[in-house]
Amino acid sequence: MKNITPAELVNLVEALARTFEEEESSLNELDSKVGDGECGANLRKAFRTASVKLQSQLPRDVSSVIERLGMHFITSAGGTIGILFGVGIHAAGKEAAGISCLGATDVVKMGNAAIEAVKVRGKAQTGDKTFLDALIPAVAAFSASVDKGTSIDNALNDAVSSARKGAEATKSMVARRGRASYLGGRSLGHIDPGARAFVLALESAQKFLTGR
Amino acid sequence: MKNITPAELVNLVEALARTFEEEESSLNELDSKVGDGECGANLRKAFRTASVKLQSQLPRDVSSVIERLGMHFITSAGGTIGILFGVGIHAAGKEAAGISCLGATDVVKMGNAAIEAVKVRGKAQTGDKTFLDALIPAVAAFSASVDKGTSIDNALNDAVSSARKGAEATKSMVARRGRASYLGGRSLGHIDPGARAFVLALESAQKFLTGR
Amino acid sequence: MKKLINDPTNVVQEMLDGFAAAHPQHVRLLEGLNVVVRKDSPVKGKVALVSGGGSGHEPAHAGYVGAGMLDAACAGDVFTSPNVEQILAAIRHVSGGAGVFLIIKNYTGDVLNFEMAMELAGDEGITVDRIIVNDDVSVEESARTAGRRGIAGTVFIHKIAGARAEAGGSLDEVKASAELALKNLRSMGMAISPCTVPAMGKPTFTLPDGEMEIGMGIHGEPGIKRTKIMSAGQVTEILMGGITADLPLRKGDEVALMTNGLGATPVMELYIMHREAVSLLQAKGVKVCASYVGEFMTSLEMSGCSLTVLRLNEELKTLLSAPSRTPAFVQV
Amino acid sequence: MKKLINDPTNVVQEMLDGFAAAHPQHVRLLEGLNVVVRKDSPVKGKVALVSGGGSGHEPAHAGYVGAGMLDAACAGDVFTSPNVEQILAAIRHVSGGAGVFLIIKNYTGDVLNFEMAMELAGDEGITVDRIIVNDDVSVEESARTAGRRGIAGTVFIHKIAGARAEAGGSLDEVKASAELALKNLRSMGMAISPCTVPAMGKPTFTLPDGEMEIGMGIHGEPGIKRTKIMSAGQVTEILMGGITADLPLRKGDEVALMTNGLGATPVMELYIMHREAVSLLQAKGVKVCASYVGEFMTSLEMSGCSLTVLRLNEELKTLLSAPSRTPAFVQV
Ligand SMILES: Nc1ncnc2c1ncn2[C@@H]1O[C@H](COP(=O)(O)OP(=O)(O)O)[C@@H](O)[C@H]1O
Ligand SMILES: Nc1ncnc2c1ncn2[C@@H]1O[C@H](COP(=O)(O)OP(=O)(O)O)[C@@H](O)[C@H]1O
Ligand SMILES: [Mg+2]
Ligand SMILES: [Mg+2]
Ligand SMILES: [Mg+2]
Ligand SMILES: [Mg+2]
Repeated sequence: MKNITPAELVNLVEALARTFEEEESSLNELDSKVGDGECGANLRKAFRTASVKLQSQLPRDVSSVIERLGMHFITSAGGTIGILFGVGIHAAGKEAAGISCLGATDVVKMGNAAIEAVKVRGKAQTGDKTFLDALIPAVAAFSASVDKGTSIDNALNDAVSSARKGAEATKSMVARRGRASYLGGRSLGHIDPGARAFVLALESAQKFLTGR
Repeated sequence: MKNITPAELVNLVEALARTFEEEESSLNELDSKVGDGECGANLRKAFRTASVKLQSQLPRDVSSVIERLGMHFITSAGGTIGILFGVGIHAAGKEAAGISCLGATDVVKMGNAAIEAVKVRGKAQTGDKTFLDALIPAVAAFSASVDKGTSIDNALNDAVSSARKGAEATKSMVARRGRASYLGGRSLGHIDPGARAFVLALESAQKFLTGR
Repeated sequence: MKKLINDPTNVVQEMLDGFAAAHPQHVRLLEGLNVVVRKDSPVKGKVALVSGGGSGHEPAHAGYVGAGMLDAACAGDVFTSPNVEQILAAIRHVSGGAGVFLIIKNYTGDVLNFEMAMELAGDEGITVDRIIVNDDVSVEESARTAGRRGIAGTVFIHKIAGARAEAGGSLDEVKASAELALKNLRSMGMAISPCTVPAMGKPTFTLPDGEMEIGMGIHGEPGIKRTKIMSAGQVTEILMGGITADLPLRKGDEVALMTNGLGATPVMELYIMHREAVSLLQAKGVKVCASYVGEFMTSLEMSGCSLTVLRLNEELKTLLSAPSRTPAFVQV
Repeated sequence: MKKLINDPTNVVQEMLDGFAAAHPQHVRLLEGLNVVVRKDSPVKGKVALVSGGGSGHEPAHAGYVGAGMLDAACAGDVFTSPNVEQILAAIRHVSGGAGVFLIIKNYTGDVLNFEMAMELAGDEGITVDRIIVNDDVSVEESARTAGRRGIAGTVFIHKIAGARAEAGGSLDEVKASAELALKNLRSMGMAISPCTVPAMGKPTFTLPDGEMEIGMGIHGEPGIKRTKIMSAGQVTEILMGGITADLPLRKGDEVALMTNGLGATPVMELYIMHREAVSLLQAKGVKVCASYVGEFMTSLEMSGCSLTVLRLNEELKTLLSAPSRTPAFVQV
């Protein structure tokens, strides 16, 4: 996989914006089972406005694209998923600061920084039925692949399939954080919309990156 | 047909109360097509409370039973059908004042007095799609039968069948009075609930009178 | 039927009990009569205002009993005019010696019962006068109908007449102000879903998905026509079109505007409708001096709304803005 | 989906336009931000109160902006917390030098966004404190959940904190009064029909005929359990049972009682529920000193209601009865 440029990253955000336009109603639907039915709407709007904002003024380097993307989500997305995605993205961007050419181990560090930041803000853990349950296995799988010395493409593949499995596994979790936690046992049997959203984002990113 | 006593008249009111208990929902249903769906409820309550009131203190003569029944409807029924039935009954009772043994021609006079009083209060005419369209033909038929010299039983029979026809005919009338008039042409095709109620009352009275 | 009630035949009584328990600073009940009166009634020397009608229109009319508006509200059964006994008792109770003024919505049942009570009260020596409110433009004004209905605009009549009475106006003056308001008052409503009379247990009509009724009354009765569902902007154009066809408004006119929910319309939607109505009026150069958005005259759990325009002059402006303290209409 | 709206993605903006047009004597809008502020803000030397949350709960929170209650309300998208930008702009705008107090309903999104804005405002040198309202007893209080939700009782916090601020209380005093109220505040709700987020176009859940949900939040999310539909009396027993299990009330206690409609419940039914609630409390020897019946914190067109009890002491009584002039809460 070749190195990503700031301009490509901005295009990736546009690709993500399109993904969430397409998937808005499927995510709203998932959110209506365990929450209030607007998780998809929230993400659609956040990615669309982010893409518009980034396109209006191209940052110099990759880390500042990511940081700005995170900042946009933090300050203007509202809701839960918006600000927490923002917290994660922003932390990842900070981790990437000063690195002109992102390597596989940088990506692992960024992923872990994102996980840490989201945990601190949201006070959720593995198994609480949140997007962390897709994000954490994805980063772990990526990291393990990289440790085994596979290509970044393969590592990304592993990350995507682990994220999918992680999201699927939220079905059998009882929510302990966020709005779904009010449901107690009634949250069982439904995929967490945030986890599903993370899978969609990752799949979309993979498609974009490998399709370049 | 034998002469009616005040006590029998009170029993007749009880019979009417039962009729309107049974028919409440069918009348509400008719009223919901052209009005507000409570014509049956109104009459059920009015006849039930009337029966209770009359049973508590038996008046001396037939005319005062009728007058009191009318007064009860006027003062305590509320709604449209309640007070207008009351106006008619009350006028009929007044017409009967001083007559100890009601003959067929007295009944005709009472019917006409009722029609007049209702017309004055409610400002409706024949063909306006109200209970007058069952009451007027019923009184006319009764009167014609009596004029021909038939028995009071036969005259009552004629009255009932004319009332039925009259009520049926309201189906093809456009309402010009009461709540149904707001509907304009949309009131077509439905029987007027008040006319139907008058038929039910008359049928119930006939059954009671002939069944004594 | 899904309702938060106990016995369907007892809803009015229980509602009034809850109402009296909630608002003891404003009102009390006349025992056994379903009549709500001002706590301090009779108010000596003041013209007393009596209104009422079938129940199901809450907060009308009991919500408008209090200082600056009504002295009594008579609650009939659901959608059934109160009876003569109730109205007569209310008149007797609130009469403070300066006459009693009845505010009657123009429905056959209400008119018959209120006027009968008025005659009987007159026989007892109480001076009674009345206004018959008919603000609903959706019904054709013609000899072929019972005439226009009284709907949400009635609340403005309560307010105007109430302010005049509170200010010491005579019975004639109260009536004159009420009539002036009525001359300048128009309303029109629509519904997107029907309501269910508790005793009946099912809706008075059904509205298929994607359809709405225009020119609804407030009794669950069908409207004057049925159309495909439209946007808030289009609906407002129809309602405001009906109103202004009958009450031509000119550049520079000042009005009060009420956007009234029929019972199940979210507050959010009422404000969206209100926005449309204000901008239509502004586009005509009409100034909206006072806005009232909320549930003022409902139709059980009907979903939909009505718009009411009251054209103002100095007198009406003063009376409308006068203070009032009632359960559903507090103005400082 | 049947709604009186125009574009589903524009409902909040249009609603606020209508709101600002309706209530210019109380509020104005911060341009482009979906923030409603007190007309005379910033009020110099007064602690400023900021609240808000997702939209769909109207009249909350904009309806409580005005003298004696909030200085600003931030409106998020429907059921979505307002963003940090909005909240920060509101804080900056209303800050009158005596500190800013945030009233946050306990939802993950609201807490995250309000607290982030609070941190940023702190960095700018504005003293900000906050209370997190969690009055809903239907959610178990445990480490296994996000904690109890804030629902209709939040309006009492606006009122109590607002009155203290209006009376010149310091930031700490305002917070102390708000916390005292919160300690004595409990709510519980139920629904008989769901609501539809405009952007989603269909209900978040369905309730078969004859069933109801107990322990609803105010976001169309399912409740804690589903049961057969019950009478108003039985429903009240469940709700009041949940409340008093958590806030034991003793003979002689004094309370304020709010019976809050969720959006589509007829006023009639709210008063019937209120009657039941008052008599349950009276049976315990508890005195209901103040009643609030109506729509205070809704959930779009959800049908159902919540009960809120605020146990009073002298301080809370005085603050609750203090005057307020806001679009949805006028008290003299
Ligand atoms: N404390 C938390 N930590 C991490 N993620 C969370 C937390 N709470 C909720 N989430 C995620 O947020 C998603 C819901 O987002 P959103 O619909 O914006 O929330 P809401 O409508 O409840 O404010 C959930 O599916 C979950 O993945
Ligand atoms: N002006 C009138 N004269 C005679 N009968 C009338 C008049 N208006 C209405 N009615 C009768 O009243 C019936 C409806 O009664 P009711 O349901 O009590 O009226 P509402 O609910 O409209 O007050 C109609 O079916 C009609 O027969
Ligand atoms: Mg959500
Ligand atoms: Mg009727
Ligand atoms: Mg009626
Ligand atoms: Mg949400």
